Amino acid sequence: MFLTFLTFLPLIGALALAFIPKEEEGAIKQTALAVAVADFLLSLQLYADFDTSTAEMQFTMDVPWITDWGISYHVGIDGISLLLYIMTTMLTAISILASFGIKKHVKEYMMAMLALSTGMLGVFISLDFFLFYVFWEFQLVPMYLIIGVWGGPRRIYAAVKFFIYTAVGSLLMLVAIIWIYFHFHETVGVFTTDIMLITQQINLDMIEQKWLFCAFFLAFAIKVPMFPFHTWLPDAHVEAPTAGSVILAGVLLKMGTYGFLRFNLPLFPLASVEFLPYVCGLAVIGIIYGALVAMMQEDLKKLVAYSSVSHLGFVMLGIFAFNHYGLQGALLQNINHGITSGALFLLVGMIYDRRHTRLIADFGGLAKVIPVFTVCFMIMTLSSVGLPGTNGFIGEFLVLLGMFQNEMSYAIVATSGVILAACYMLWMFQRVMFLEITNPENEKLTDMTPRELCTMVPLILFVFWIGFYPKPFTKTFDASIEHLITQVQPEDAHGSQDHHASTETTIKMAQATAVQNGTH
Amino acid sequence: MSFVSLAFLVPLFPLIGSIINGFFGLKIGKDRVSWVACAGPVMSFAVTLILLFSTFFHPEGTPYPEQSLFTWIAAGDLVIDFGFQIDPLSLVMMMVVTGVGSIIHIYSIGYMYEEYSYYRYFAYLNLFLFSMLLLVMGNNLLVMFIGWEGVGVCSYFLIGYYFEKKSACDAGVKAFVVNRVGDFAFLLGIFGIFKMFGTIDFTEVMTAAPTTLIYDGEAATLITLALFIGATGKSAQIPLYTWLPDAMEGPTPVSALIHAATMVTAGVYMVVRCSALFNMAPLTMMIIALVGGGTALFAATIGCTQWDIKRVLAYSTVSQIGYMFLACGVGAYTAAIFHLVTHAFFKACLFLGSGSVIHGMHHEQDIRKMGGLKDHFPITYVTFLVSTIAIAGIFPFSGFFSKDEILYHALMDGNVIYWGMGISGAFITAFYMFRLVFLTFHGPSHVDPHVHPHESPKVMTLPLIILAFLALTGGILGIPLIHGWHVLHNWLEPVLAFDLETALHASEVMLAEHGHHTSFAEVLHEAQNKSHNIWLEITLMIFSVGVALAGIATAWFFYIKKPELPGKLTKGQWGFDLVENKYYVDEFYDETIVKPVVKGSDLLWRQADARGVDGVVNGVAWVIKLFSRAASSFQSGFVRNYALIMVMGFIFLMIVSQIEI
Amino acid sequence: MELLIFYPLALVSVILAFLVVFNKNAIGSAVCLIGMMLGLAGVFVLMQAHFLAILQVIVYAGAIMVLFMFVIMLLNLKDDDKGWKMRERNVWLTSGTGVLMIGVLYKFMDTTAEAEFNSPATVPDNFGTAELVGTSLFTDFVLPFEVASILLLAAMVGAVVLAKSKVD
Amino acid sequence: MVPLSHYLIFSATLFSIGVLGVLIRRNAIVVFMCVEIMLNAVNVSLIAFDRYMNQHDGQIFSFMVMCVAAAEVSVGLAIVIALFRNKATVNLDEINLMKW
Repeated sequence: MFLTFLTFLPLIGALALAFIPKEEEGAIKQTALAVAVADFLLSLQLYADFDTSTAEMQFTMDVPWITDWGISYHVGIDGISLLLYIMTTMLTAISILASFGIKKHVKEYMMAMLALSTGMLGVFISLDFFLFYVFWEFQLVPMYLIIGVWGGPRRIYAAVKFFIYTAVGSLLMLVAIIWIYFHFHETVGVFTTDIMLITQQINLDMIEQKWLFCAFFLAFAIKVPMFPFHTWLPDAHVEAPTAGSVILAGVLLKMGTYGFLRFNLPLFPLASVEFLPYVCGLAVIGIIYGALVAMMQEDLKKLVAYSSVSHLGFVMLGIFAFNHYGLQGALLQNINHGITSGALFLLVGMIYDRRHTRLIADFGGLAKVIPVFTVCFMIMTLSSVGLPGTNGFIGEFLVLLGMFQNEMSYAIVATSGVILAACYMLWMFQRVMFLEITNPENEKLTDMTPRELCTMVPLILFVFWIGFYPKPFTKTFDASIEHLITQVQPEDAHGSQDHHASTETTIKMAQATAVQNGTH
Repeated sequence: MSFVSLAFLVPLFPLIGSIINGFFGLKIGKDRVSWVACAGPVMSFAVTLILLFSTFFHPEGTPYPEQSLFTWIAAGDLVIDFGFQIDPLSLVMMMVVTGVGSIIHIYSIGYMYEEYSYYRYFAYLNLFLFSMLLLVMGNNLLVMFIGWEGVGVCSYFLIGYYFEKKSACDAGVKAFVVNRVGDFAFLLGIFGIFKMFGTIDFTEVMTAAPTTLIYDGEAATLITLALFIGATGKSAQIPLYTWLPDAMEGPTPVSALIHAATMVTAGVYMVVRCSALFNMAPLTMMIIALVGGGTALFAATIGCTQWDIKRVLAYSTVSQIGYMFLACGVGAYTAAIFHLVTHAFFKACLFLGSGSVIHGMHHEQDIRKMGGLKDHFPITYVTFLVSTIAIAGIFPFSGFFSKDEILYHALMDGNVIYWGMGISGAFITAFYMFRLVFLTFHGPSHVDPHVHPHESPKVMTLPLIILAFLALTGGILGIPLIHGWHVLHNWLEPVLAFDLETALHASEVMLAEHGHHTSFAEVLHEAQNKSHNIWLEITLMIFSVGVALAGIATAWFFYIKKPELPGKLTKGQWGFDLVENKYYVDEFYDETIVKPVVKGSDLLWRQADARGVDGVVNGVAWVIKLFSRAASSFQSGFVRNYALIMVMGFIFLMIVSQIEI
Repeated sequence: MELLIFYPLALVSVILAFLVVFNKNAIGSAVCLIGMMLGLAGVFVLMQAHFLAILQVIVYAGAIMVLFMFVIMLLNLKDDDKGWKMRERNVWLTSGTGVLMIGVLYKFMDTTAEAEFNSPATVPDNFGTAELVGTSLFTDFVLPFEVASILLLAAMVGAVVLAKSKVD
Repeated sequence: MVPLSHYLIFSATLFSIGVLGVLIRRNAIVVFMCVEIMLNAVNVSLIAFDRYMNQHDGQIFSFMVMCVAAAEVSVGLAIVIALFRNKATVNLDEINLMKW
C-alpha cells in the first residue's frame, strides 16, 4: 500500500496543482517541489525497510483489477528496482527544482513533470504485464509534452521522433505480451498477466523464445538506446528542456535496461544466451561508436547524449555478462549514469540559461569567471570518464570484469572505450572551461545560484559516496542478482559458471585455461 | 597497539589539506594556504617515519601487516578491501613520496607565491600526494589503480595549471589520454589476474603466482605484458613516452614532484610490486629490458639536442626511467628501486634548480638565452652541479652506485646488448647534462639585457640544498661489493624473494597433468649458476666512470673550449635534424593515430550517424509520409467528396458480400 | 385495392423526390419534399401505421419543413446554387457510383426479400394505433424515449448557440 | 397484394435518389433535404417490415428516426446559418473547412 501511495503521490500532486490558479506561479512551483521532495524522502523509507537477504518481491500489493482477463494490480519491489525507484524520485525532485526558471505554462509544466514521475515509478514496480504496459505507455505522454511544448526550436520534430520511435518498439512488445498471454493459457490453462507467475511457469521452446526475445529486445533496445536505434536520443536531448533531459537520461533510458533484467533474461534464458554475441556486439559497437561520435559534437548536449549511448553500452554489456560482477556493475552503472549524466545535463542547462547557446565554440575560459560551476563540471566530467574514486569507475570496472570472465574479446574492445571517454570529455572540458576568454559575453557570466547549487550538491555527494563506499548500494542488488543468475543458467558459460565456486575452483579452471593456452 | 593502524593517516593528511585549500583557499589567504598545504605532507612524513621504525622491529619470516579500512567492492566472490600494505617496498616509496613531496611543497611556496590561484595549485598538489600514497600503499591492484588514475588526473590538472595557455591545456589532455592508453592495458591486466587467481590482493596473488601460472605460459606473458604496457604509459617509456616532454608546460615544482620524482616512477614500482608475476614470464622480461634499454638510449639522444632547460631534463627523466626498467627486465628489482630513489633525489634537485633559474630569469627557459649564470645563482649552481655529477654517475655521488648496479646486473643477468645500451646511454647522459650545465651557468652570458637574474629566496634554496645533500649521499643505501652493506637489498629481500625452483617445478607438474612434458631444468640451472663477481663489478665501475668522464670531457670540449663547433657540425645534417625534431614521433602519432581517429569520427558522425542510421529512420518516416500524403488527398474538405467515398465504400462492401453469396 | 393505391403513390413520391434533387430553386425543392412526405404518409396509412402517418405529416411535413422554408427565406438565397452541377472530375465517378448503387440495391433486395413475405401478416385491428405504439414506447422503449428527449433538448440548445454566436 | 419486396424497392429507390442529391447538389440546404429523403426511405422499409412481421419495433424506430431528424435539421440548419454569416454562401464547393 505504501508503495502504491508513493507511486501515485506525484499524480495526486499534479491533480492538486490543477486547483491552483495559474497566476500563482510561486505557489505552483513550491507545491510541485514539496510533493516531489516529500515523495523522495518517503521513498527512502523503502530503502530502510528493504530486506537485502531475499530476492522476493517486497512491499507487494496484489488487487484484482480486470478479473475476467486475469489482470490484477500487482506491484512490488526487489533489488533490481529499488534503487532505480529511489533514484527516480530523487531526480524528479531535482529536476523540478532545476526548472524553476521555466517561463511559459508553469502550471502545466509542473503537472506534466509530476505525472511523468508517477508513470516512471509505475514502470519500475509493476508486476503485471498489463499494468506494466499501461505505465510504460503512460510516461510517454508527459515526456512527449515536455519536449514538444517546452523544448527548443526543433522540438516538434524531436518530440514526434521520440514518441513514434518508442511507440513502435513497445507495440511489438505488446504483441509479444499478448502472444505470451494466450500461450500461457494454452499450456498452463490460466489467463493471467502476472509477471512473476508467468516467469516461473512459462515453458517456451527455442524458436518461440527467439521471436519473443526479439520483440522485447526491440522495445527495450530502443529505449536504452542500443546502437542502431539511438538516433532519437540526441535529438530528444538537444530539444528537451533541461529537466526533460535530466529525466530522459536519468530514468527513461534505465527503463530499457530494467526491461532486459526483468523480462528478457528470466523469460527467455535460452534465447538470451543464444543472442549474447549479437547483443554484446551491438553494445560494444555502441560504446566505441558513441564515444567517437561524441568526440566530434559541437553541441554540449549532443555530446552528453552520445556519451549516454556509450555508457549505456557498458550497462548492456554487464547485463549480458550473465555473472555476478557484470550484473552488479550494470545495475550500479544504471544508477551512476543517472547521476552523472543527469548532473551534466543540469550543468549544461545552467550555462544555456545564461548564454542561450550550447555550442562548445561559443565558450572557453569559463574557469576563471565561474569557478564553482567549473568545479562541479569537473567532478561530473571525471565521473563520466570513469575515474577511480568516482561512481563511474566502480560500475565500469565491474561490468568489464564480468564480461572479461565470460567473453574476453568483448571486454577488451569495450575497455578501449575508457580511453575514448577521456578523449571526448576532457577535450570538451578544455574547450569550454580552459583557454583564454575569446567571447566577451563570457566575461559577464554569473556563478551558480544557491538554488542551482542545491540541485548539484546531492549528486556530487553521490558521486563520491558510490565511488568510495558503494556497499550500501550494491548490497541491495546481491540477492536479486543471484536469483536472476539461477534463472538464466547459461549453458555455454565459460567463466560464469564458477560464480558459486570457491576461489580454489577458479584457480583450477584458470590453470586449465592456462594449459590450453600454454606455449609449451 | 600496532603502529600499522596509523597507516591510514598517511594519505589522509594531504587529502584534508587538499579539501581545505580547495574549498576555502581563496578566503583564508595565501599564508594560511601554505601552512595547510605543507602541514599535510610533513605530517604524513612523520607518520611514515613512525611506520618505518616500527617495521625495523618486524619479526622476520612473518607476513607484513596490512590495514583494511572497509570492504570497498563486493560482488559475488569478488571482495575488494580498501586496504593498505605496509611492507619494506611500500615504505621506501612512502618515504620518497612524503619526503621529496614535503620538500617540493615548501619550495613551491616561494616559486608560486605570485600566482593568483595559489590555493588551487596547492589543492591539486596535495591531492596528488594523496593519490600517489594510495598508489604505493594499496594492498590490492584496485586501490593501486585509484591512485594510478588519481595521479594521472592530478597531473592533468597541474600540467594544465596555466589553463589560459593552449599549449598547457593540450599537454594536459595529451598526458591524460596517453596515460589512459596505459591504464587500459593495466585494467586488462587486472582482469586477467582476477580471472587466473580469483583475487586481486597483492599478497595472495604473489603467493599464488609461482604455483598458479605456468612458467613462460601464454597467460603469464599476456598478463605481465598488459601490466607492463600500463607501466609504459605512466612511466613514459617507448612507445607512450611522448606526453612527458610536453608535460613540462606545468609549473616547475610540479615537474620535479610528478614528472621526475614520484608519479612517473609508479610504473617501476608496479612492476617491482608484481615481480612474482614477471618472474614467471621471461618473454615479458626480455621485452621490458629491451624497451627500458632502448628508451634510455633513445631519450638520451633527444636530450642532446633540446634547447629548453626543462625539456632536456624531461628527456633525461625518460632516459633514467628506462634504466630502471632495464633493471627490472633483468630481474634486478632492488637496483631498479635503488635507482628510483636516487633519481628522485637528484632529478628533483635538478628540476627545482632549473625552476630557481627560471624564476630568477622571469620565466625564460631557453638555454641559448642563458650562460654565465653561476655568479648570479651561487647556491642554485652548486646544487645543480652536484646533482648533475650524480646523474652522470661519478664516484661517490648517489647516481654512481645505482647506475652501476644496474649496468652490472644488465651484464651479469642479461647480456652484452643490454649492457651496451646502458653504457652508451650513460655516456650520452653525462654529455648532455654537462652541456646543460655549461650552457646555462658557464661561458659568455646571452641573457637579455632587460632581465636581471637574481638568486631565489631561502624558502627555495633550502630545499635545493637538502636535495643536493641527498643526491650526494644517497648512495650509502646501496654500497655494493659486500652484500651485508647493501642496506636496500637487505631491506627489500623479504618482499622480492622468489623461489624459482618451486615455481618451475609447479609448472612442470601442471603441464604434465595435461600431457605436456617439459623440463625447465636448464632454466633453473642457468639461474642458479649466476655468481657474484666482485672483480668484474669493480672493473665495470671503473670503466663506466671513465665513460662518464669522457662524456663530460666531450661536453666541455664542445661547449667551453670551442663553443662555435656544435653549430658548424650539425648544420644541415639530416641526422641532427631528425634528432632535434624528436625523431618526428609526435608527428608520426599525429598522422597515424590522432588524425585518422578524428577524421574517422567526423565521418562516422556526419555520414554514418546523421545520414546512415538516422537517414534510415527518417527514410521510413518519409515513405510513410508519402503514403499519407496520397491518402490525405481524399480529405478534400468537401462534404460531397466524403459522401461519395462513403457510398463507394458501401457499394464495394455490397459487391463483396454478393460475391460471397 | 392496395395495389391501386400503392403504385400511384409510390410513383408520385419518387417523381417528387427527383424534383427535390433537380429543382434549381431551393423553395421549389422544399415544396416537392413536402409533397413527397405527404405521399409517404399515404404509404404509411396503407401499411396500417396510422400513428406514424400522422406524425409524418405533423412533424416532418409540418415542423421540419417549416424550418427549412424559414431558413431558406431567411438566407434569401437567389442564384447561389445554379442547378446541380458538380465538380468536373467527379461527374463520371458520381454517375457510375449511382448506377452501380441502384443495381446493387435491387440485386440485394431481390435476393433477401423474394422468398418470404409475399403478403402482409395478419395483424390485430389496433395495429399501428397511437395506443399500441404508445404502450410499447412507454414500456419496452422508455429508456430510448427519454434519451431521445435529451437529444432533442441538446439539439435545441445547440441550435440556439450555433445560430446566435458568431463563429470565428 | 403488394409483396414486401416492392416496398423495399420503393424504399431503396427513394434512398438512392437521396444519395444522388447529396452527391450532386451544392446548396447545403438542398443537401439537407436529400438527407431527409434518405431518412424517410429508411422509415418506409422499417414500417413495411413491421407490417409484414406483425410487430411494433420498427415503428418505434421510425419514431426515433424522426426525433433524430428533427434534432439534426435544427442543428444542421443552425450551422448553415452560422456558415452563411461567416462565408456569405451555402455553396458546399466553397466550404472546405474540414480539410486536414
